[in-house]
Amino acid sequence: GSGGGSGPDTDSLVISANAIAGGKNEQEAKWIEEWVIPNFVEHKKEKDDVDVDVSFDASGVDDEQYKTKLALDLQGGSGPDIMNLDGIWIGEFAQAGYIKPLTEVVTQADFWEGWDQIPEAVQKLGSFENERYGIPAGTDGRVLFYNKDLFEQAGLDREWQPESWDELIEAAEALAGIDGVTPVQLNAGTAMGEATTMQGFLPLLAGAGEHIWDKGKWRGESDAVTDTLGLYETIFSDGLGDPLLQQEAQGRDKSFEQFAEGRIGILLEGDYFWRSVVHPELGIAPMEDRDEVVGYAKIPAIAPGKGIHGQDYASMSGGSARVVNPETDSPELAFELLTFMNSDEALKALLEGEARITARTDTNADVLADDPMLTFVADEVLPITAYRPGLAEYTRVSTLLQEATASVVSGNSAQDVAASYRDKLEGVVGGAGNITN
Amino acid sequence: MAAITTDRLTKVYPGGVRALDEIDLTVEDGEFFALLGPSGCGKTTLLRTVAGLEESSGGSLHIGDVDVTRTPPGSRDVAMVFQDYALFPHMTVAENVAYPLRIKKVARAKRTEKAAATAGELGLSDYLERRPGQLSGGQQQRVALARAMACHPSVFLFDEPLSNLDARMRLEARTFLKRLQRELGVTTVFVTHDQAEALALADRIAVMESGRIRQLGTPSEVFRRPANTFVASFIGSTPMNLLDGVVRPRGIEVAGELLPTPPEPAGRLVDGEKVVYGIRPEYLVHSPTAVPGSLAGEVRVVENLGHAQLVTLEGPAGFVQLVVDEDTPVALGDRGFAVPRQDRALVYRDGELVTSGDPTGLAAAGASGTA
Amino acid sequence: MAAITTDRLTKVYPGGVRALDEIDLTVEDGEFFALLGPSGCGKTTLLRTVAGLEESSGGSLHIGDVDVTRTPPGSRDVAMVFQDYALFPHMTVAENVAYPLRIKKVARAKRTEKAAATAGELGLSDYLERRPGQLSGGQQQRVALARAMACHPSVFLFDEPLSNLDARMRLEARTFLKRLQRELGVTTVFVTHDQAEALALADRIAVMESGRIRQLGTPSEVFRRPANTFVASFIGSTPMNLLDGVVRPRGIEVAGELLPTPPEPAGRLVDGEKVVYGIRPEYLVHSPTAVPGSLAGEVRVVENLGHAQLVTLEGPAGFVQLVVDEDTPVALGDRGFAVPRQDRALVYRDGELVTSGDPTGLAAAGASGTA
Amino acid sequence: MLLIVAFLLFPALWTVYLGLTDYQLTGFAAANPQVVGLENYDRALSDDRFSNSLVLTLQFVLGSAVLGQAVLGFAIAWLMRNRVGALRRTVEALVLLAWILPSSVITFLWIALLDRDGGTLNALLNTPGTAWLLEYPMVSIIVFNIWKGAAFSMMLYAAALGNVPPSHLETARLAGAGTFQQLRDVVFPRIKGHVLTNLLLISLWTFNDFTPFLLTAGGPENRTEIMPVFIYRIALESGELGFGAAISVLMLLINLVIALVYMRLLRQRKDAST
Amino acid sequence: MTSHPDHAAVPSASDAAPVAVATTPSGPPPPDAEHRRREAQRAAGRAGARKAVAGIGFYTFVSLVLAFFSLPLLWLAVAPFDANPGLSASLPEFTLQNFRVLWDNPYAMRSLGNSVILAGGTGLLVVAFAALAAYALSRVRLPGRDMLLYVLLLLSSIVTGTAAMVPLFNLATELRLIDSQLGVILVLSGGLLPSAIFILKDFMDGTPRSYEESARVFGASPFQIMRDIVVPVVRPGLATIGVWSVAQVWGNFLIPFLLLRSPDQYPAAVVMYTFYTEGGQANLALISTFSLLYSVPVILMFLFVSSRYGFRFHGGIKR
Ligand SMILES: Nc1ncnc2c1ncn2[C@@H]1O[C@H](COP(=O)(O)OP(=O)(O)OP(=O)(O)O)[C@@H](O)[C@H]1O
Ligand SMILES: Nc1ncnc2c1ncn2[C@@H]1O[C@H](COP(=O)(O)OP(=O)(O)OP(=O)(O)O)[C@@H](O)[C@H]1O
Ligand SMILES: [Mg+2]
Ligand SMILES: [Mg+2]
Repeated sequence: GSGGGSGPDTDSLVISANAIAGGKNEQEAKWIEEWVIPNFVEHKKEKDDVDVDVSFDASGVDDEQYKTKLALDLQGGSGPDIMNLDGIWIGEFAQAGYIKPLTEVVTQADFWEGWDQIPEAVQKLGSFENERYGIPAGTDGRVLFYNKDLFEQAGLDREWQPESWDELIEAAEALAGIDGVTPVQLNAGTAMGEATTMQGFLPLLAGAGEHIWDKGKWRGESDAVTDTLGLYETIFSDGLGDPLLQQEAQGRDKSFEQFAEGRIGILLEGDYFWRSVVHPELGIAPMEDRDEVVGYAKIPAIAPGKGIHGQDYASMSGGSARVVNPETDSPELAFELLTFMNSDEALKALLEGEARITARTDTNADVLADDPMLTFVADEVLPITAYRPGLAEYTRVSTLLQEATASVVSGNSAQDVAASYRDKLEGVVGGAGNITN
Repeated sequence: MAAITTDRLTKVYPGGVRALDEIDLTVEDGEFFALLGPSGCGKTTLLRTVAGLEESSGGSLHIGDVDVTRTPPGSRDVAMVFQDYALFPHMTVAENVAYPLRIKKVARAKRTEKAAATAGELGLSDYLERRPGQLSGGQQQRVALARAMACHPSVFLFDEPLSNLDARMRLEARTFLKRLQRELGVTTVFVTHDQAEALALADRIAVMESGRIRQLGTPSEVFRRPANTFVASFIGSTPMNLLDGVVRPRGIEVAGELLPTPPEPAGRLVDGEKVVYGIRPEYLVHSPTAVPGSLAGEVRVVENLGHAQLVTLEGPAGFVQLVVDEDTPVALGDRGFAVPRQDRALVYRDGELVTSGDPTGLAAAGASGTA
Repeated sequence: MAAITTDRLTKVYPGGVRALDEIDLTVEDGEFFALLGPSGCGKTTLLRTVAGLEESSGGSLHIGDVDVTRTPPGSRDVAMVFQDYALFPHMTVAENVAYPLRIKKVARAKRTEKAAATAGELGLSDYLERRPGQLSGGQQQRVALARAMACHPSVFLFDEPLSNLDARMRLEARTFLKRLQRELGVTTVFVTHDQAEALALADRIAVMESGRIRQLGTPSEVFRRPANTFVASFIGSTPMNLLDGVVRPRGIEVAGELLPTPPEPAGRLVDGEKVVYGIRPEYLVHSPTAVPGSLAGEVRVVENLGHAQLVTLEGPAGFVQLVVDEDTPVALGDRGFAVPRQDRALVYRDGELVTSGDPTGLAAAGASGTA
Repeated sequence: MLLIVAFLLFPALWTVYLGLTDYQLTGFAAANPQVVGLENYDRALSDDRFSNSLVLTLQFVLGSAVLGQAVLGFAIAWLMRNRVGALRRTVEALVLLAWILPSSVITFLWIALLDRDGGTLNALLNTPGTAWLLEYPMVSIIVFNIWKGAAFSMMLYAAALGNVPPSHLETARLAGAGTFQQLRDVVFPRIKGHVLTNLLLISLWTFNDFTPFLLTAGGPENRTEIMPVFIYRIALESGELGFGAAISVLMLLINLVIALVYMRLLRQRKDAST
Repeated sequence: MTSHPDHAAVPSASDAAPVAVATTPSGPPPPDAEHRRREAQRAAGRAGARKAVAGIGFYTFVSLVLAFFSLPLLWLAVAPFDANPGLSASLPEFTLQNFRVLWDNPYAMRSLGNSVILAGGTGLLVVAFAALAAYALSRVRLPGRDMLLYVLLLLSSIVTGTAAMVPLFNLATELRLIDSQLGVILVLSGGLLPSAIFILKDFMDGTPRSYEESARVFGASPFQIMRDIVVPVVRPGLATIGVWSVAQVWGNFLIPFLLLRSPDQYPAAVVMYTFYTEGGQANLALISTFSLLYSVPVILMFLFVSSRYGFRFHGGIKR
């Protein structure tokens, strides 16, 4: 790794990701250990006849904790050679000088043929201020999941695609008639953490027509912000959502459990929910009849055509990027490994035939074919999706948004909450000059 | 004031230890009564059962005419002074003395006054504002007494009240205590393992051994005529010499020497039977030259008793101790002869005193004699 | 074996307490030496300074011919028995006794054997595998002794070795200790505040008061001729009567009664001067009828001493105590008269004994006499 | 000693220094931190969240440590003082178990216990649907912390009660004193030193206890955002290490005040007993 | 018993009757004897009732305490054997599958071993250093020694907090203690020592000096005194501290996570976090099972220590 290889003859590299065998993101961990490393070593041997020594620092913790550890490593001038960073960390790490644009680290950066396979929108995941810092590893999209059985029970169609927030509310009101069922689960509050922002406020805000960060400024008390909070108000004050669930530390887990038990009608989540939560075998809240019961629909704009860029629908995407540590001893080799990990072949090996949205269009075309849901996301959602700003302040803004939704859920009016959100925002982003309405 | 009567009072501790074994005892009204015995014999247990701090496992207990067997300690009208005095270190002397009154909800002014008066009687007036830690052992003991006296109980119970004092203070406190009890006239039971203390202070003594009373009587009864070898070896500032002997027609043969039979058991011994011949060191007269009917030996230890000497002779009868006048020269290694005072020698058979058959002699053990 | 000599030995504690004030003292080789005095007089400090546990603030200390003033305790070849015995609670008796040998790196087999032998001498063979907590007080004391003996030191130091035992055991242990020291012949210094213990055991006694030695002599010297009123009131199982008097041509007037002047100070008293007339209770003879030259009073307390009685008279001279034979009837409230044995009365002027000017009388205080 | 200097003194002082900077883990401020003097302190003292968390922490410490652990621990120690055998061993073992189990495990136990839907407590009390952690968040973490920490107080007081001479209690009983009077007049004055040691340690520990975060994540609506949770969020979730360090120092100062109060009481006792 | 006016006066010395004459209690009892008897009986009755109430109260309280302390543990006993556990302690669908899965996990079992190393190492270090320091502090009269302890205690509260992670991390980096279990042990020890010293000092203060002094007179060196006398005598205290610090380390996540690199070295506290999904959801089946495994060693240690060495405080500041 950086700070000294194991010898003059063999270069050594360290990969780090928040993944571990037998635990969190097990698949990725196994892939790195069992596929990437041996294949890359062999590949180098064959190609250049050099021995490389690649190792993997596994971990399986909260993202914040993983981030903290990486940051501590990097500020001390050490750290792994290749690391997985969440897309939104790119900015703050870049600002701190922990990572550098790929072109500054590696001469060959722009000449990787894989770039062509990654859509512009997805490339933003690994970029900051129009510079590429890393290669996106994968992405996702947010949709509305719903329970077809419950819809039928409520007298609604099993196939559903709302076109506006009003239609969403209508469906919810119909669901409200069923005993013991929460019509909508819209994440809110601080206990949900980033899920509130990412699987709640931000996609809705995009549907109301705005980005939280635009042209160098943060959104304050804009109409779209107020409207979005207004939707929360409608849902939670009319008994369409469960306010208490939003406050529980394990609220999100419980919402999954409840959805799987057929006690929630509509749920705004990412495709992760489909793959890892209600998956009949691998899920943590498995639904044996997932394919029959769980429906999905794009998140509607407040009204048709009122979403960002005049869209009818909106979504948000996240995902991580793999980055080269600028302090690495062998940047070219590291970049070679990085591109190796992002090759079509490698990604397919990672998925082992399982469906999952990758950053590469060529790969997606093959692997998603069998999964209608993920195809749906790749084809219909990704083109309209948006990304969070990768800035150091974002975390704190996100916290403010969480607090704002919590405040609405507990009964304050959207108007008042929006105003007080703006006030607090000033303190967080360094004054009114950085805020726009 | 009240007498204390126990009837087959028994205490068995949870572990199964039978600390009191059917104790029958009457402590007369106004009497100064000592409980004496070796460590672990049940003295403290008896005292605590009287106080109500331990519940009896059987039998009954009266104080005055009232059956208090099941009465809680606070309602028995007794006061107890503990071995460590149990003075509350955070309270001043005045507060300590007034404490029982405070618990009895006596008004502040009244109790301050009463406490000051009681403390004054015991010469503590100058120390009222001090804390126990700032007092000498003797003063502490008086504070504990004052506290016990403060609410005029009908019975005082003392558990080894003097054993924490140093030798000199113990003597002073002893005299003081005796005088005080005489003046107050309150029924008092006190526990000690120091026979000298018991002899000096008590009107009557009960000598206990493993939960039973082995002898009960006045100090001189107990001292002069211990009812059994246990009491004999326990009482006396120097323990009684207890020598194995065999009854012969003209005396008792001890280690080959024929000692004259004491008058009392004279007619009650059977020729040839094995007995124990008991004689106190104080009643052996020293002789530097051989005398018939004496115990011979070599001087092994000489201990100075102040105005006298305690001499240990080693001879055929084993170790024999005798008290010799301070002016009599005795040197280590000398040969010496100890001549018993015949009227003070006692004979024990199977551990029990052989008496003239006079019932008072036997009655001393078990029944409550007159004081 | 070795003598102990101190030369102006001084110990000032950090707080400024002068616990030893220029002590000059010689303990002869093989002597059994007692340090006696009231609580806080510096006895323990002196012992600990000899052991090396306290560093002296001034003066010097020799054991044998070696100046050990600055030698660490482990190298002084002394053994100390603490008041609480300081037996290691986690070691068995055998391990405790063997501990000094272990420190001296004696091989395991050898030290086990030696420890067993020493313990055997003290009758502890049956308890070798027990822990101290499972022993009675007397047994514990013997273990502490055995441990001290195990490495054959040249000096034994005992700090109140008997004070944790009950009254009966104390007597037995006393005799045992005396015999043991006699047999071993090791120089022994022991601390006590019990004068009876000191008199009974010691070859010589040093009586201390606030860091100074007030008298030094054999037990009978100290008992019969206390050099000052402090020692006089401290020594004796019943304290000496000290009565204020005025010198008259034909005797000493005490509370209006003329008592004959003792022979010794006779020529050294000035007519009309104030003195203190000292007489032990043992040397006062009781008379139920008035006798000239006697102290009169009413019987206030009678304490049974076993074979005698201690009677307290209250009269014009205040309280006077006397020892009366057990057969003499004395009742409370009687009038009694105490006749001094003239040859045993002492006279103190300004707290110091008035002597015949015979140097031996004075020499008892301060210089080291013969054992 | 070197260990203490290296791993205690040195990091502590460094933290104090960090508190004077605007250091952050990421972003521009990570690249070149500026010394901003007392600005962090200024910010903290005028921050509602700080004062909120201070008030909560004081409630938490007072409720769970001073009142809860100390009182429950004492009560158990007092009632068990004369007992021997299986009952006492069982009680002590259970109480101690709560103390030694890792906090990440016991939080799961409590989440399961207090769960809204299938929680054992709701089943027992027949109060289905009560979300204890939401409706009574502070009470919940206080009870939780009592459960978790009572063992220390229990052990300490058990030892302390062993030092109360029975004769003192009995003197009071003979005078007719009831249990309350015995505690007030005899036991408490006697074990004051232990009480203060106990309070000092458990207050300090509780003040620094992060475990409630695992139970409530500071919520709902920051209603359980006690100081360590606040610091965790500032330092770890927001990466504002300078600010976090400053708050740590403030926390230390508050601890100091508490310690001084205790020591004052201690001194009073010392004066009183000589 | 209320006061009795008729014997309030102390008889003067002059009218004290000779005690030898005993007054036999014959004839009718004095007028207030009847009153006293009733009073005593009533008191006895009241006491009986109060005792019954106290007995009921005692057992109620003990039952409540037992329930309070055992209820939460229920889940730990049930969930690991449940095929599909939720947060409710319901009757399980019995399975041992969860244990199988953990057994096959590459880190789970090993992490328990690592925890033992870290906790054991820290425990030993803390016990050893705390014993030495507490002994020194207890025996040496240092001006301001108590103050020093308090200051250390307070500083330890900073160092165990989150905000000190940068200094600790950089310190470990400088000392090349990253990815070393020793580093974790040292850092953790630093934070635990003050409390440990504080508690142990009480034990030391409670040990009679005469033990050491008698060993000194025999010529024992300070080391020998420590080894032969002090350590065995304060063993319950050492055991307490040992268990306490082991429990502290056992549950500590942040420090080992930050300072260790290779998952092979992770202790159980860190590995426990791996049983969450990429979305942060707990895999309750594995977590409950692992919780049980994770708890067993500390419970065993506690049982061992408490049966072997006793588990008691001497406690309290003695002045
Ligand atoms: N609380 C208790 N539980 C069980 N056994 C006890 C208890 N208290 C005393 N004993 C036992 O009862 C017996 C009598 O004890 P007690 O304290 O009355 O003796 P003592 O005569 O006062 O002795 P000492 O002179 O040592 O004070 C002893 O064998 C003792 O071990
Ligand atoms: N470590 C110490 N620091 C300060 N003063 C001390 C210390 N030890 C003893 N003293 C004081 O020195 C004086 C002599 O004490 P020492 O213990 O020698 O008396 P003692 O004759 O052995 O008394 P006791 O019979 O009570 O044991 C006392 O006034 C005591 O308060
Ligand atoms: Mg007793
Ligand atoms: Mg002493």
